[in-house]
Amino acid sequence: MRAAVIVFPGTNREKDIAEALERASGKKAQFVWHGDSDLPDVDLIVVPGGFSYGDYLRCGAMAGNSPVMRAVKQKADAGVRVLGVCNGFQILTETGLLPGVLMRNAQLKFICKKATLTVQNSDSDFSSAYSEGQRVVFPVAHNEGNYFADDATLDRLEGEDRVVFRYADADGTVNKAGNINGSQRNIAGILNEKRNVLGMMPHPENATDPAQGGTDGLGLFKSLAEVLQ
Amino acid sequence: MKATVTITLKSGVLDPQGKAIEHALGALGFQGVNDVRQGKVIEIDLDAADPTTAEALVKDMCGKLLANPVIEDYSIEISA
Amino acid sequence: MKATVTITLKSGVLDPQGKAIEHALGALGFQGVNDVRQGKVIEIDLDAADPTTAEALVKDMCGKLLANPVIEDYSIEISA
Amino acid sequence: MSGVKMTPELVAEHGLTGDEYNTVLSIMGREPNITELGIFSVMWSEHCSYKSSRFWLKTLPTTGPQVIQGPGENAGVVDIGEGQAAVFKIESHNHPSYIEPYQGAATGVGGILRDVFTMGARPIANLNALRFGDPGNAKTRHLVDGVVAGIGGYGNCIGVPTVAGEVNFHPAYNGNCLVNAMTVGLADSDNIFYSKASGIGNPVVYVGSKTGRDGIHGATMASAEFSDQTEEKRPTVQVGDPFTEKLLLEACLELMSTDAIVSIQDMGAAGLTSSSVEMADKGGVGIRLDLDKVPMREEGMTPYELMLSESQERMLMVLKPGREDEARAIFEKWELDFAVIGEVTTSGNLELFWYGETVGDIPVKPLVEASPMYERPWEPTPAQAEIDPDSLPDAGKMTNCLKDILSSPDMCSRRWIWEQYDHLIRGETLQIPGGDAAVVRIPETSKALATTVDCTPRYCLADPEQGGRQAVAECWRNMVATGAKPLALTNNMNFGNPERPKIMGQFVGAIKGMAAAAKTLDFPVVSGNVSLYNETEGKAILPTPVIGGVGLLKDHTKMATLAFKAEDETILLLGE
Ligand SMILES: Nc1ncnc2c1ncn2[C@@H]1O[C@H](COP(=O)(O)OP(=O)(O)O)[C@@H](O)[C@H]1O
Repeated sequence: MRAAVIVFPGTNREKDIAEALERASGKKAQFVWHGDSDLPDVDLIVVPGGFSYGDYLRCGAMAGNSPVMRAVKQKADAGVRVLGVCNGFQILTETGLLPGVLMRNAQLKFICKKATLTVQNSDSDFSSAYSEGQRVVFPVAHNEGNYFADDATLDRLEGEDRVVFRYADADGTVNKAGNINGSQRNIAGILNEKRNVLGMMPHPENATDPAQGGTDGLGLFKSLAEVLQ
Repeated sequence: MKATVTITLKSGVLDPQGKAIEHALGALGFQGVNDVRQGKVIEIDLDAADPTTAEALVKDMCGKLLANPVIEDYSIEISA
Repeated sequence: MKATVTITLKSGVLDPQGKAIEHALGALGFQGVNDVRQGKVIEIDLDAADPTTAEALVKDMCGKLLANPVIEDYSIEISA
Repeated sequence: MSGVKMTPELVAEHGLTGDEYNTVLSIMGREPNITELGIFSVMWSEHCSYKSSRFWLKTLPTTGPQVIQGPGENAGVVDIGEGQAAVFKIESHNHPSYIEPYQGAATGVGGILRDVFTMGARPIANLNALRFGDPGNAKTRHLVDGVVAGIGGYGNCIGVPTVAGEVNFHPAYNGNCLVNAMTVGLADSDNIFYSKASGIGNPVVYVGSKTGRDGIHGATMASAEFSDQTEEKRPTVQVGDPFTEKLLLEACLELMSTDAIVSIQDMGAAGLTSSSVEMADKGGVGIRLDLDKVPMREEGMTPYELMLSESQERMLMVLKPGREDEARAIFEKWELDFAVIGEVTTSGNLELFWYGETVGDIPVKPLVEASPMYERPWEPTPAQAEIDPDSLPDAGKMTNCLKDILSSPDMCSRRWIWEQYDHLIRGETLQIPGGDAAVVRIPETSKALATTVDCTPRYCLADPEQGGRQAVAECWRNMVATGAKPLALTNNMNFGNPERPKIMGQFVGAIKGMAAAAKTLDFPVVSGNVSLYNETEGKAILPTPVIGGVGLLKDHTKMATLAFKAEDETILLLGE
């Protein structure tokens, strides 16, 4: 699996994700500075977490409208897998690769904790190592993770089976109590129509090593490594 | 020329910040507050031949960057 | 009655958001942008006998909660 | 500017006493101009000169085989083996946080991060020690909210995990909260950067954000007692820009991986003044600055304002000759300002120019050496009477007491706070907040660092010496409880007005206790900060000597954690 990790000014979780990719695939990812003109020829492009451009104006707005993201969009249209985590998810929605928007957490606070999710859908290149309905624990760390889209969009996402992760309570039940940030229909991660782009708020990369207190996140990277070997 | 862009959440989109302010005003003893909404204002000092050109330019900025049409509305005011 | 409070950073106070927007507009190819400042706008729907009472009330809200005079200025507009 | 007339009022406004001003006159051999007066004022403020505390700080143990750099630089440095070093310091941002809690706390975090990465270290952990007034006050809630959001806002954005801290409440902090921030960084022990300027003719370079009129006189503010007019006076508080600091961090570390830098110093409180003076003084050289070349944010700024501005996210460096272009390319890639603003000279003076015209000329050595040092009168804190248990009101049932304790603001869970801090970023946090000490793994080794901040102000009030000792011991124990060997400590001495013998007595007592414990435990002091005049209308805060510690676990797989692990395991109680 050849993977590129895009680095914007203010990106800060690139190390975490690169290590996770290496743990799952045994291969080192390549960092790509946003200003570099060409994207390398890779199987997977990752837009990592952080505060691109300080999260000023709107999270992901400035990065989402940057030249490199236009190039990422072209690659995505050509079928390259794209993974956006946290700020990366925000950037992908701003770029238009994914529908909806991430709003400020309902409780108006930054929230960093281990969150329980359920895998809604194991029929994707990002989640094939999980079983449907599996309960997993990934850390979250965000201020704007509250997923919003209009009802038609939400219905479509669900109808097309494009919701991959949902927030759940500790037992793995998808309910209000488990919805840590107010996201519509507990949505934590979604696919694009062609199912080659995944955006998600939680950080699977911070659950890939026993020393981090859990390895539930490894499955996501292993799924990718498996299809993209 | 000065452009003032006011960006507000579309009606129907929940505004937790506005709600929090409303709540805090109540806690401070202010009465009769029915609703609070919070938005952004962006002031741009720019060179443009005339107000119409300026407005067109700023509209383009809103479309490309300043506002997110999924949840936000915007209005533009131009002054000299 | 509707009150619109516009809160901006005092001139001279660093506005990192404004600077970043200015920079991003430049990167998107917009020219002639000399300065960008970002502020907040708070819209309050409130019951008040008349505009003068409303303004006094909102001024009090600004002093107590909405703005921090150390770094921010505010202006109030009242409409029916 | 040069036309401003020196008057006793102007001198007093700059916080200098009559005696101090006479020393200025004798150093200068003439009347200073306003810019020069401003420089003396800042350099001799309590905040920069440690005039009330220096005498006592010298009594602290600061050496040991593990110590690479003790107090006197931007941060302390200790050896952690395999060619690596831990770099750390704590710093207060008390007064600004009271006035603008979000920005005050945020810029506090920004400042301490710069102190650590200036030394060549990548920050790997942030900590914070907070003290607030009565939790029933609306003001307290406002401060807690703002301070916590500000600490998180800055640390989360720059991408350094905030892994530990402490919070207390007491009415003595009603008018004066405490915000102490600590950063731990990781460096190669053969690539530590210092502030000593050298190399006649070497370029002096300014990098980072532009200079604005931020917090002019902030350093003097941090040294003056609060009055009810302070809120009226509304001094400018700086706004933090963690995004720019992240760029500055990456750009500095990138340049530090070359050998282009001779020395580097962050512009903290007292900005360009203290950084240039310290660099020149340490190197025994002069520095010439062309102030018109300083990147400016606003029009019409004066030399006085440029020298005193506290704008954040800036650094001053001396480069090797001919390396400017290489350095400029790195800073421009990170979209930061870069300007050659002067050079190292033989004059021994700080020479300031404004479009070619001299606007200041101060001999550096006397400016630093003649800075006042006071052995202020102090009274020992009287011993407290022992409390007779029978005199206490009946506390009722044990379970009720337990409930009271667990629900008290000082004892209840702090989860609400630390969940607002990204404590997991970098993926190396092995013990998250909520335990004894936080533990952070060192990448690509089997090592980890344990770190914690501790102080119990009510002990310090009752008996400053015991309180000082206890704080050191608690910090030590917290690290030992994770399996770490404590290496060294940093401290933040937060006290009231040192001109009052009673308060000075608390300070002296705490230093004595701290020194004794540090010596006994072989736990030297490698850095620290002093914050005095924490008073409002004559009411002082509780004496609060905060101790921050760093310890080493050679093998993190042997780390101990807090939780009981399984049923039927034996519980042991150790100690007296
Ligand atoms: N309480 C203390 N104990 C030990 N060292 C201290 C103490 N207070 C200050 N220092 C040392 O004095 C020097 C100056 O501190 P400070 O003015 O806080 O630095 P800066 O201005 O760079 O933030 C530093 O080296 C610091 O470690």
